[in-house]
This record gives sequence, structure tokens and C-alpha cells, in this order.
Amino acid sequence: MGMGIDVRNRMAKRAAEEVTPGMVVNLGIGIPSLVPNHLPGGMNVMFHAENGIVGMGESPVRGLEDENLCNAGGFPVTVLQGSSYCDSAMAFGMIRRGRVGLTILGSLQVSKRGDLANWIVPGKKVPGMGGAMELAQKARKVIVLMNHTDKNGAPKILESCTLPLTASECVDLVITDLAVFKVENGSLLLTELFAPHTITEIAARTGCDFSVAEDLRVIDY
Amino acid sequence: MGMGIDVRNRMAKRAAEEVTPGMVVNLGIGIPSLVPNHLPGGMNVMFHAENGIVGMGESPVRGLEDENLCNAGGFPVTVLQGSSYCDSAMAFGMIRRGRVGLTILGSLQVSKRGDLANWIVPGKKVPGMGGAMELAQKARKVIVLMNHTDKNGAPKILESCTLPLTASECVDLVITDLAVFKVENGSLLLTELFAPHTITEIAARTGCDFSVAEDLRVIDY
Amino acid sequence: MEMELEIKMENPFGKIATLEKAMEHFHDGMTLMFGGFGGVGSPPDLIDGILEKNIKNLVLIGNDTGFPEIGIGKIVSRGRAKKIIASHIGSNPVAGTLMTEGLLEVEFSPQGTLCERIRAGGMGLGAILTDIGVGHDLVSKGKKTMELNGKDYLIEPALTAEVSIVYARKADPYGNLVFDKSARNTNPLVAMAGAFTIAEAEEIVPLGSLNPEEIVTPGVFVDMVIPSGGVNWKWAWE
Amino acid sequence: MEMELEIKMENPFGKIATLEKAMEHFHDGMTLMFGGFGGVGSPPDLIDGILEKNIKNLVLIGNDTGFPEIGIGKIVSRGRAKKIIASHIGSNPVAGTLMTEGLLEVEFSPQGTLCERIRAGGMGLGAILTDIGVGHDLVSKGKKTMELNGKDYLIEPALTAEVSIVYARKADPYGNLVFDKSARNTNPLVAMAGAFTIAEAEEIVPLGSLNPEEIVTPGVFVDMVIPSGGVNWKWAWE
Repeated sequence: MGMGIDVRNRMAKRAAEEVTPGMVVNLGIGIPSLVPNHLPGGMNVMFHAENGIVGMGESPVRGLEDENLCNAGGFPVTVLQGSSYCDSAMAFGMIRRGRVGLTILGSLQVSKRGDLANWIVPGKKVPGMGGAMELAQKARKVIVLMNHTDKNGAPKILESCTLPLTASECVDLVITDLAVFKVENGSLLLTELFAPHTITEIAARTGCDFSVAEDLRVIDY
Repeated sequence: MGMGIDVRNRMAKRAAEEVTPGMVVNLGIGIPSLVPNHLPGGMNVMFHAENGIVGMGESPVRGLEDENLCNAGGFPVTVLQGSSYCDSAMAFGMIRRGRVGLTILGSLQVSKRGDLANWIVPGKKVPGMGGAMELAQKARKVIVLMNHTDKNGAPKILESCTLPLTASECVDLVITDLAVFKVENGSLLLTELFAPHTITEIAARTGCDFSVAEDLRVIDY
Repeated sequence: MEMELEIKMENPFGKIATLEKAMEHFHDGMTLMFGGFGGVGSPPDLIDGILEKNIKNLVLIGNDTGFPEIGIGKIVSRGRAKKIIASHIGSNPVAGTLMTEGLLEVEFSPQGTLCERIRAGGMGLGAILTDIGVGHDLVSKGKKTMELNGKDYLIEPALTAEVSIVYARKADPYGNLVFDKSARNTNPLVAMAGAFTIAEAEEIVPLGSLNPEEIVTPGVFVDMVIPSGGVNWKWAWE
Repeated sequence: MEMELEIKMENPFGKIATLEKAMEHFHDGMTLMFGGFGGVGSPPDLIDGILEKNIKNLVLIGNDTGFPEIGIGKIVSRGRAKKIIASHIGSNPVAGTLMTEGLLEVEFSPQGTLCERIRAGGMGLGAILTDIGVGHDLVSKGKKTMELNGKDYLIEPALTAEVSIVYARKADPYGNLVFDKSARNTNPLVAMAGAFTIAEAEEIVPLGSLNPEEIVTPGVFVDMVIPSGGVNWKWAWE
């Protein structure tokens, strides 16, 4: 990139723009976990974990981990002022009731209609859905952060997902290493691209058609 | 009576015999509330209230009532060591899950099959069922404490209840001012009578037939 | 709004407000859910605010109708509700009279079922299946039933409301709540079921002063917190 | 039993016991529900006790299969379970291998639905209605559906178990429990769903030393309390 910021953090930084003050946010593992690093200081955001935490802070200093204070992925966290613990049923009640404003998830595939496929690769990997279905169906906004193509270069944004769905028509925004798409009325709108990538390049690496926003933004951070 | 103990307390004292150590007990208003006075000292019984208390103790000294510590009837109580507060949903979860060992309720009518009618007098009094249905259906043992006849002398123990039922075939034991009946296999067994009442008198004031236990006990406290 | 607040408190989430501000969320004909059990744990200032603003034709959802001048009873007794979903009205004779005269529609729900219906609403569920009231004329009337593993159940639909009002012992600026003894009762359930939830708190404490382990209602479910003047009714036992 | 107890504690409810005593409640082929989430908050001594007693053909119910040598994973990895109802097995590759080889039956339930099914069991309900997974091949497979107010729902049946095992920060002699931070997770739900519930506690404190407001699981749901030796596994992040 040469911008002093790696691809993963660029994606996380873009996702962070979607976070508004006071929001309850649930982050998936991987790139989404980088999002908090890109929020303005002093922004009151409540990070939510499915196991029963509201108000997570940054990772603990090595050696100061608390085995009984971990996120849903099983990794040690800290909590901020105003945090609370609850049982996992209530943590999911928050999701189903629409009180979680934003979830940022990784995915294996996304369709142009916003279908999400991130829980199973038949015959290869059957990890189970965990809490992904609730988050995908019920968070008020669903953002997918993923590489534009898989490790073989095959598109992960498709006309229809070939992998079993986690939930259908649930994704609002897709942020890849190349571009940002909005899902609108069952089709994709390219709203942003990360410099130096081009629309042609993105079209070549995307498995379905998409519109291009009139005010297409080029992100150069 | 002449035994130095009034009728209401005699009934309560008999009911107290059904309480075993460690039991979770829910008491209705009225005569059932006298039961704790008749338990042996030091017996570990946990009194449960539908609003969300486990471990109630005796009534507070007048003037020391706490407006935020009341039983389900809205009257001030105290709590003992080992008590806990919960929301009302959990208080009823305890009942439905069968963790409440005993409930002692008042009633308007009871049938020989153990049907309970204690929530409504059509056209006269429509208070609503409150928590009576859950307690009647789900407490592991249901005892009714009531006068043998109504204020007009009409029997309250009947072949079939004439008032709408709270729950059917739920009562295990009926303790009146005259006698004690067990409900067994859909019929009544007279197991005890309070001195100086007689079987003949009880039969005359009961609205259905009943068997008499071979080892009929006469209670003279 | 900030100016009107007498409490000098940081308000980083904008949830702390005045009774006047809270009153903007009430209107005639609305569905209103309230915490409390026999009046214990019902929010006095919000109830008075509703009375003073002359809100009417309310559809109320809560455990009971309180006493005539205690808790939600103050609203019911003055004929401000057209309907209530509750488990009993026995402690408020005025409610019984209004019902008999056809001025108040009452939908009775067994107490534990009512609690679960409210909780289900708050948890984003559609309904619960219970065997309480199966075959019972009034309780099962108009309700779907289902057999599951050889047992019959009633489908008891979730309940939600446009606004929920609850009474808390303490609130922090995020709306985290703790309750006081048996005044907890239905409040944590009601707090989750409102599309907009207002907590009236005896005390508003700074962020971080509630132990995260002790918080009963996470502020996630609470949209507004107002300070309480405390209970202003005489209790039935007094 | 009393003699074996190292803790000098009044035992007025007879609930405080030893691991040996607790082990009498486990047998081959039983249905066992466990608290914990990724191993955090799972009871280490009870899990080791089950391993040492060589209990097998277990039907397990819980959030996940832990890690291979963490939490319930220790039991799963050794092939002691014939079936598990869980939301994911991703953190325990051995579970995946056993499943692929047909040695472990896995019933997947979405995490929040699983929590509610366990809670429903603990609360004496028959099922819950949720729209999570409606139309989803795997989740809706074999399940009844129902339309309610124009929306489709899945009927998700309640789950209970012969024995539930949970891990608590503190217990008192009545079995009242408090948990530690995110180690609470599914424990309060699992504690209610067992026909017989055993709590392993880091600390057993005298009756009256837990604040009644802070108790998360009332002892009403807890049949036995045993002292814990503490977590004896190395965490995935270590």
C-alpha cells in the first residue's frame, strides 16, 4: 500500500467509520477485532460479547490475563466503566431484540442480495454456527469484512452463494481488501474503492454484476 | 375447642406437619400465613414468594416495615440468612420446574377428585388467578386450608366444583376446621378429624362421599 | 434538557433526562408496560406524570392493577386505561367495577405465564409453550395449542410495548440498573420488553460505580433514566 | 461424607458434599448438561471425576465442545460422548474428526436458541418460538413451525438433563451461587435445567455471607455443592 497502514487495518478503519456514539457493537474474530483501534478516542461505544459481556475494552497486558474474563472466542479481554456481565441467554436477547446496532463479521461468501455464508464448508469444515445466525439476522446493521477473493483467487462475492447460508439477505455492507459495496434492494452498489485498485480490477475479481455509485469514493488511507 | 388454640391455628398447625426440612414452601394469604408459627425452631425451610423472594422470615416489627420488601400479597416481610431476590419470571420458574415442594392455599371449593376452584365467583368477584394456577398445577404437594362450609353452611367439598376451576386434580390434602382428607385415586379419604367433631357431622357437611381411614386419627390440639 | 437537570452528572450516553423530557414519549392510546407487583416497585413520578399529562385510552401490560391509590392503580382508578393485560385485579376494587361496567377490558394471564410473555417480548422471541392453563376455559380461549413429545401446550405469545416504565434503586448514565429487594419483581422483564424503556431511579450514580457483576438490567435495554422523587403514596398496610 | 469434607462448614441443608459423593450421580448413557463457553466456566474437578470414573456413552448438552484439553473437551476428545447438542465444535478439532468418523453425533443449535432451550427446560416451559433459522435447512430440519401474527417461527423444544454441572465463584450451604465475570455465561441457565444440579465452587462461604441482591442462581435450583480445586488446564491463549 505504502500508506503506512496494512490492508487489514485499512479494512478495519473503514468499518470503524460505521460506528456511531453510544452504539452496541459485536465484533467477530479476525479482522473485525481490529476495529476498536480505529475509533476516535473517548467515543462511547459498548462492545458486546455473546458469552455475556457488555462494555469490553482492549486486550489485557500479557501476563495480566484473567481466565474468567474472555470474549466469545475464548480470548482474554478487559472491561470499561459501565460494563456489565449477564448470562448468555440475555446476551442473545440483546441481539434478537434489535439492541445490537452493528455486527462486523468475517465471511466465506456473500451474495449480491446480501446472503451470508460463513458457517460451514460441507465435507471439509463443520464448525457449527455458534452465534452467527442471530447476529446476521438481528443486528440492526451487518457488515462483512473479508478478502475479495479466496486463496485460489476465486471470487467470494457471488451471484448466489455456493456454500450453505448462515442467513439470507442480511448483509448491509461488504468491505474487502479492494472495495466497499452497499447491498441495496437486492443488488450491489460499489460505493468506494481502496487506492490503487480500479473498477476494472474489481469487476474482474467479483462473481456478480454491481452498480457504481455516482459519487464513488477512493479511499487512500 | 377449649385447647387454648383457635381453629385457624389448629388448621395451620396440622398443615405444618407436612413441612419437611429443606423444603421450599409457598404460602397463600390468610390461614396459610400462620403455618410458620407452628414449625419446630431451627427447621430449615425456605419460604418462597411469587414476586421474587426465597427465604422469607417473620413479619417485621411495626414501624420497621420496608416498603420494598413485601410478599406477593403486598405485605411487609423480612428475610433470613441464605435468602435471595430474583425477578418474578424466575420465581415462577421455580414453581413450574417442580422445585417448590409444597404450597398451602385457601380455596372456595374443592372436588373429591382434587379439583381446585379459588379464583373467581362469576358475576360477583373476578379478581384474576394471579399465581394460583402455577402453584396448583406444579407445586409437588398442594394443601388446601379452608372452612368446611361456606358462610351459609353449604359444603365447600363437593362431588364437582360449581365454580370455575383454577386447576383440575391438583389437590393432595384438604385441611378444614373439622377434618383432614387425602385425595387418592380420584376420591377422598378421611384421615383425621379435629376433636370434638364426629364422622357423622363431617358427612353431613360434606358435599360428596368419602372413605374413612382404618387408622383414623383424632387431633386434639 | 441538560440545563433542567438538577443532577450534576456526566451524561455521556445522553440517557439521563428530566420527567418533562420523558413525558414526550407518552400519548393517548399507546401500549404501556409497567414494572411492579402490588404497587411495590412501580415508578411514582412517571405514573404521576402520565396522570398530569392526562394521557388516556392506555393499553396497559403489567402484573396487576395495584391498589386504588398505589402504583399503576392511580391510572386505572381514574379510567385512563381502556385495556389491561394482567394476572389479577383483586387488590383494586375500582378496576373490578370498571370492568363490570364495560369501561375496562381485562385480559387475564396466569402470573408466571405473563412474566414469561413479557420476557419473551424483551428477548425477541415469538412465544413460549407452557402447560399452565391447558384445557382451562378462560386461559386457553382463543389460543393456539400444540402437542410436543406427547404433551399438550398452550402457545402464549410474547408481549411488547411502545414504552416500558420501571423503577430502580440505582441507575448509572448508561442505564445499567439495580433494584431494591422485592421491588425488583417484574421490573427487569418489563425493562427489556419496551421499544423505548424509561427507568425512574431512586439514585443516579456515576459510570463505573455499579459493580458489573451486580447489574440486573444492562443499560443496553434502557433508553432513558430519570431521577425519582420517591414513593408518594401510602401503603395498603400502613 | 461429613468426615471427608475438608471444609469446616455448617451443612444445614445437606447440600455440601465431596467429589466422591457427587460421582454417585453419574452413569453410562446419561444425559449431562454442562456450563461453560469455550471452556471458560466449566467445572474442572467434576470433569476429571467423570473421566476417572470412566463414564461413557454420554449425551452432552452445552454451548460447545471446548478445546481438546480444556473444559468439556477433555471428555469429548476421549470419545466418552455419543452425542452432543451444541452451537459449535470449531475450537475442538477432535470433535470434528469424531463426528466425521461417525463416532459422535452432533446436533447443532444456534447459540442463542440453545441458551433459550436450556433456560426453557430450567423454567419448566415446553418450548420457545423463534424466527432464528426459519427456512434454514439444517436448523429447521425436523422441527415444527408455526405462524403467529403473520410471522413464521420455529418451535424450539426445551432441553433438560438428568444431571447439570456448573462452575461457580462462590456457593453458600443452600447452594446459592455467584459467578466470576464472563465465566457466568451459560452456567445460570444450565443450573436450572438439571433434574439434579451439582455446583463446583471455587469458594464455599457461610450462609448469610452472600448479599441476597447479588445471588445469580438461587439455591432452590442446586442440589449439591462441592469445593473446587480450581482450573487445572492450560488456556488456549497461554
